[in-house]
Amino acid sequence: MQVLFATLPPYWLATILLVVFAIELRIFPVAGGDSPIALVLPTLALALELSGFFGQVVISEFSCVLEQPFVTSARMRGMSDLGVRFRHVLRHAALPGITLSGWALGKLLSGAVLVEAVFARQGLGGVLVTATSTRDVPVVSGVILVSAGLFVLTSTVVDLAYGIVDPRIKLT
Amino acid sequence: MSSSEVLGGAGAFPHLLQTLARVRTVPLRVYVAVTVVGFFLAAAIAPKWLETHDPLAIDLTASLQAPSIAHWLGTDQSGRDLYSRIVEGAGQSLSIGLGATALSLFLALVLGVTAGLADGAVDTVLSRLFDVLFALPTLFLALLFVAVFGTTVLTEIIAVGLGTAPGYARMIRGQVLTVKSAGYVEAAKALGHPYVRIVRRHILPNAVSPLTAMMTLGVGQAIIWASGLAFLGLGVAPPAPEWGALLNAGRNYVIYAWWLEIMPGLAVVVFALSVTVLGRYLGDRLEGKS
Amino acid sequence: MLHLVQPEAQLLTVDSLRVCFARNVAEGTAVRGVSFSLAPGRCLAIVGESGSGKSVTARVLVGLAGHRARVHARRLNFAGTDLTGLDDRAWRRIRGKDIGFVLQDALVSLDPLRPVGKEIGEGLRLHRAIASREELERQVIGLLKLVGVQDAEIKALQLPHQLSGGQCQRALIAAALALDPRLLIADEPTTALDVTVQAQVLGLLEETKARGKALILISHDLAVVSRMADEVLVMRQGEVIERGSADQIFRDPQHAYTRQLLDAVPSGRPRGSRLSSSPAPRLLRQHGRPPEQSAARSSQIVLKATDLVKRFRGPDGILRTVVNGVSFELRSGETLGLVGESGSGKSTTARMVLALDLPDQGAVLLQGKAWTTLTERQRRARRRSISVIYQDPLSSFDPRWTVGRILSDSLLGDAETRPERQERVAELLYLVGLSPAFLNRRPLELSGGQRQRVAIARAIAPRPKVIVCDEPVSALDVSIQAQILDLLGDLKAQLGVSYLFISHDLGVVRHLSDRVMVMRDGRVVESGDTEAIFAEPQHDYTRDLLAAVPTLRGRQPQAHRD
Amino acid sequence: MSPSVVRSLSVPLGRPRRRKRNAASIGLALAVLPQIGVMTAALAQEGLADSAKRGGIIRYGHFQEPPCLFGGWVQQWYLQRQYSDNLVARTQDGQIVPWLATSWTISDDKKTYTFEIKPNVKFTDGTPVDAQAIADNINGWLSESPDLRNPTAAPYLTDSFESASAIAPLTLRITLRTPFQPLVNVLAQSSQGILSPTELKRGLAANCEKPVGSGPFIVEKWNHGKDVIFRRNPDYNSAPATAKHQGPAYVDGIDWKFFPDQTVRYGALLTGESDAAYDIPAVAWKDANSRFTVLRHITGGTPLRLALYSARPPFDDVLVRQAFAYAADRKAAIESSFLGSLPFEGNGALSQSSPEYIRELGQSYPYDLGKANQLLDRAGWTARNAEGIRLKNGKPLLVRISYSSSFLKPDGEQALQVIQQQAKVAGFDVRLQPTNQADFFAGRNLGPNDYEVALLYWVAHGAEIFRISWKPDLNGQLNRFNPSRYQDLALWDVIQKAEQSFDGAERAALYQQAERKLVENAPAVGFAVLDVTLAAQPNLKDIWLDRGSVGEPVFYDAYFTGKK
Repeated sequence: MQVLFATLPPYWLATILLVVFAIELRIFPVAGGDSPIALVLPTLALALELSGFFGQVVISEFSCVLEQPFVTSARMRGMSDLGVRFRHVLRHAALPGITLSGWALGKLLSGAVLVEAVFARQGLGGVLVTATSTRDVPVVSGVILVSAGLFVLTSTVVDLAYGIVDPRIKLT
Repeated sequence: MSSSEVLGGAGAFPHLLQTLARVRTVPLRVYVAVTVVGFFLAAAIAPKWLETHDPLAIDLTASLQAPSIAHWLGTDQSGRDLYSRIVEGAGQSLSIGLGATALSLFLALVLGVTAGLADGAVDTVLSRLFDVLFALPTLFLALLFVAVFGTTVLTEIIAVGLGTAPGYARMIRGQVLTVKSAGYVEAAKALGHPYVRIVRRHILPNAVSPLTAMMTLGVGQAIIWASGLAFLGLGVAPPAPEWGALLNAGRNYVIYAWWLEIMPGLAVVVFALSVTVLGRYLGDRLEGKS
Repeated sequence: MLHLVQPEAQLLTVDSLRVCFARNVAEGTAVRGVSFSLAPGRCLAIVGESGSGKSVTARVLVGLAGHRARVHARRLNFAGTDLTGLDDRAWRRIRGKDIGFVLQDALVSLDPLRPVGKEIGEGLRLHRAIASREELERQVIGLLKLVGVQDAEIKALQLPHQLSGGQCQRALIAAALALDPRLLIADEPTTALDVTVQAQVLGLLEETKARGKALILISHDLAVVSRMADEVLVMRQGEVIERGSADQIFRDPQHAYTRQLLDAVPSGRPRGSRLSSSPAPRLLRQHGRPPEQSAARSSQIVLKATDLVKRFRGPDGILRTVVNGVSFELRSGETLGLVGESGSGKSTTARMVLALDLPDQGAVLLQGKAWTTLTERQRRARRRSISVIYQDPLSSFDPRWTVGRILSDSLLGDAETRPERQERVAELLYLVGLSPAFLNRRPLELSGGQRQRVAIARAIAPRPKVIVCDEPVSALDVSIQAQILDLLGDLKAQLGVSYLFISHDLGVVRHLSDRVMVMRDGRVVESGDTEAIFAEPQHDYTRDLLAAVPTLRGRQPQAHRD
Repeated sequence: MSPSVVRSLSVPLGRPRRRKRNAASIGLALAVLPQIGVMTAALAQEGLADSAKRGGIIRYGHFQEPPCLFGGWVQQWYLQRQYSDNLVARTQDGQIVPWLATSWTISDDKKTYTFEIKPNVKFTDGTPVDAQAIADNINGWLSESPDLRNPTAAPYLTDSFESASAIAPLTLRITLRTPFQPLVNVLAQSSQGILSPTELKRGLAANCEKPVGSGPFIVEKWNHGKDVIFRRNPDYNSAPATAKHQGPAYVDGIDWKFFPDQTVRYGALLTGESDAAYDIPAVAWKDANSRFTVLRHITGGTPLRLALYSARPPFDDVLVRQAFAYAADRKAAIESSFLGSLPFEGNGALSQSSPEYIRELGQSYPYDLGKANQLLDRAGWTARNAEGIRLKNGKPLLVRISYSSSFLKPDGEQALQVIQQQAKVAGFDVRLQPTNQADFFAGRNLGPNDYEVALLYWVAHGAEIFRISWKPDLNGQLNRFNPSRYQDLALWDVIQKAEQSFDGAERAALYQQAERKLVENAPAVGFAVLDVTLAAQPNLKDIWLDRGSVGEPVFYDAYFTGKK
């Protein structure tokens, strides 16, 4: 399932979501402007693919951690299966996912370029496409700066999150 | 373990058993994946064998037909058979996927290995560069390249290759660093082997072998990226039935002729899924996890 | 023993326990008909090598043999409860509360992301044995104190990696003892611990037993068992091959395998005597060079280290002196044992001798010529005269390479033509007691002992003068360890090499070494002839080390009777 | 000046007119009077009806977003129509009627036009709309100032225009060097909407962002990439004679959204998120007609046509041009690709809604493979290579079609692929060169050696477009708007004669002479008519498409029925 999600082209998914949920079922607005509900479909289109990647990583880590002696140890203290998964394993399994967040940002922005096109939304992605096709150097540099800034920001957040989840890492 | 086993008397038999066991445990999904990948490879190499219609032949009387026995996946506006077009497009899409991945990995290898092996300033400069490029959206470099050099299969390959290279370069650098500090590298050093030999015989092969799996994963992703470019109108010129182009064209009809959008998308997904499954399986096998 | 217990007062009864793993009945039957019983205040030791089924047996007792395991037993009774029909909920009530379990390797058996105190308190919380958070804290600290952890209040808040190995193991035991279970199962509780720490942990377990708890101790180390056990169960390939009281087993083993295990323990055995039942030393056919010298020590100094100092900058940025003024000489044909606990600087010394790290001060001379002061390029040609055997051979092999390739690669510059190389490789395999069938195996397809043999073959391939052995047997089962030690002894005799032999295991060092050097905190605290040191240790630390070594019952640790 | 590929122009009536033009214009002015009279008389009643019509904001889904809210591209005209007024308007049947000018006279030498300006009209910034303001606008269009120059008006008027001036506060005079009959048509196009001269002084950038006119709506805010918000001009008092009512608009405003994706654009209409949507996709044409109020306007000027590069091989040879025209079943290609929603146009010179259009030319060059082969053989393209592509002197018959994917709907791209496939049988190696909007404007794939065919259109009222398309390169001045690079001085002579003729019949005859010549020589081959379609929810009434230029939707008269 996660593998499937990971291979879904976001724009394709976006188109299908649009037709099914907005045009046929009319659960969500097609374009919807600024209302938060209008963000549901584009977000979903982007998130599903990423969730696939994260899912893969987290699940493989999860099964890996489940084999660890400290998990057995916790079981031997009488902890239930679910308890073990929540109290011990989840935290470990989240670590590689957190590490991936920085990488996901680049992917997210790329996906956003396409999904924005589908949902007729204007965002950084659209600006990027226009700027590159018109070779608008100031805007291109701006976009580079913004994404670099976002990257730095994400990295910082990732580091912080990592520090919280894994207290072994001390920020220096 | 008994001492006789240590002496290797029973060596051959368990080995055979192991091999047998391995063959038996190839999961079904791998067979399916092999079949799918095989089908698309065949389509890429000899599309004519698999096509039911001429993919470019226009039949204005059969415009926009839903999937049927005559047209398995339906027809487009000009009455062209969608199944045959997807088959025909496999060649371009796969060459974009493979070409872009190969290029990307090549670039990544050169840069990543250089950074990984070099200490100090070179590594610092290169890995900062990877970080900066990595921070950019994958499509960004590709967009820029296509915008400047136009859209042909070749530029598409280069564009996607460039776009995905920084990520791989980072991974390869990390891999080289890991392998560099591996015990067997030190063992070879302790044996007095020249550095070049160690790099060639130990570091490179071991740093690169995980890439085999990555390569297969990358092909699927590259096709998705390339179709993304096509989706933005920066794909290969029509009438080439490249998958991305089909997707892009199909989007306009999706409300009234869903198959034009769904089917090429499924082709992309099924292919990417299959190579991914295959890639992971091979990767696991290579790492001896099977 | 102080506690006399009536048979009917047995706490645990296991009758005809069979465990198989569903996948493959032929290979997967891990336990075949094990029976035993245990009374409170008694200690049962299950002894056996890896794969003998001892751990599976223990895990059955807490219902955690694995989801693929199929368990059959005629009787499985704990404190009047039939364990065979329990569902998961019922098992959970027993685990931790009635049966405590201590896993081996404490560092990975404690969740690395959670404070130690939380782990200890987990059992209390789960079984709702405490009323408030304050009480929980109090109890956790009490438990830590019980297991002899200093500064319990601080340690409770720390993460496992901030604690030493011994402290972790104690914390783990504390966690197992939290609910004061009637049965404590300890699976290899002292593996990977330094001897002094091992002694402390064993002491802790003894106290537990003295408090009237039943104890199941699982170990491959007979010396450990010897100290603790009232009864011993010797297992091999899933079967109990011998059981009896500890006294009987150690004094008068009935089964040949038990004897073999006992013989394999080097401590207290004559130096140089064979530990394994492997074939007697074979004559070298042709190792390119006839053994010029016998095992006799010559006066030629092959390796000389002078005042080695090495400092490393830690992750906190503080410079630490890891090796501080170490000097020694190694003569041709001699074995120099280097003993010390983890962190004492043994391995760093070894790396400097190998010139893999260069000393910050001092120098190493190899065969009388400059070594560490050369450039790597100059050193390269002479590297062939010194080689190394690691503790973990697996990581020192390129996982993609076959044994044949690994060995022929190590012959670089020695055997030029292909047939020559093939012949040499075959000879090396023969020397280390491996059949030619191994040529095409990859490291992952080898057992630990086989790997170490390949590592030895690789080390002797370039015909070195000196082999640095860095803990070459500490990851091996005792009987395999015996084989490898014998092999090392044989090779020394035949090839005339010198060993710098590093180990934390005093028994092993004593068995093999001509001279011994004891290291602590980067300094050599004592050195001299092996027997002199073991007989009359001068330094307090050496004495502590020796005292901590568990010995087999019936063998005098200090004396040599043969 | 931004390269404006797409233009339009209003055209005088196709029917022959009486020679006395001033009389005609007075007649027009009179003709408007009864309407005003009716309005005044029925004011009370209208007022009641008006209050029922009041209110609501029209959510309109448009196609593309231009870089500026006014300018030469039709995408800009659509917007400008909402906030500015023109000097004159054009009716559906091609008459020029009053707007800001209540009446006008033309001097006997046809070189002086005098316009009387409607009193009491103000730009929405408060500046009065007087003769001076309008003269400033017009002089600006034809000046060299990049802030003011009008990329649509300039190519029409540069050769004839002399000056514009206010001879009285409300009397405007335009003086020409040579007579130019289509002047009033040009003035009726939305791109010639009058903007506040006060605001124009802010410079191009500020005006692009928030232009100020005297129109029924005021540009409130342009959210780039998203929409333009228009607010009702409550003081509006200058509706054109073509409007259905006078006074301010009924609705409170327009939310003019940009939905480049047709699925989203039409989808939003389907779900009721939009009240009106531009450009109905071909696949949805039938469906739209059953659900919505559908408006359609076929634009005048050139049709969507294939301009064949006639200045070098292979299309320097008229035989090859004709062969290319015969080689593909363009009609079937258009009809199938557009699923019958868009008519084929075989006349490459002029669109069928132009008054001078010659109907029988619409079917010229029908699909005839035999003829195509024959012509190519005669032209010397006799050899063929392995793929069946014709060769001459070893060179393949390569035809590269440059087009912008942003001007051509996806359906049109399909049609091009059909042509590509069919022309191959005759031996043409047709390659498609899609180019994105920005690159296309930047001239990508449009250089002298970049294409054999360019797919373009230029919207106007009628044949006055010939001046733009076919003016030869005179005095070393390149006509950038002639992608065929076709140079025909005799044709140019005819075109100029037509422009200077105020005799409707004579002018039409001259234009038609040029038209025939163009079709015969085939420097441009017809493809499809260009249409403007709009679908509106049934509860949104009285939107109409302006016939003054490109068929801009006019929301001024629109109102919602029922609850809004």
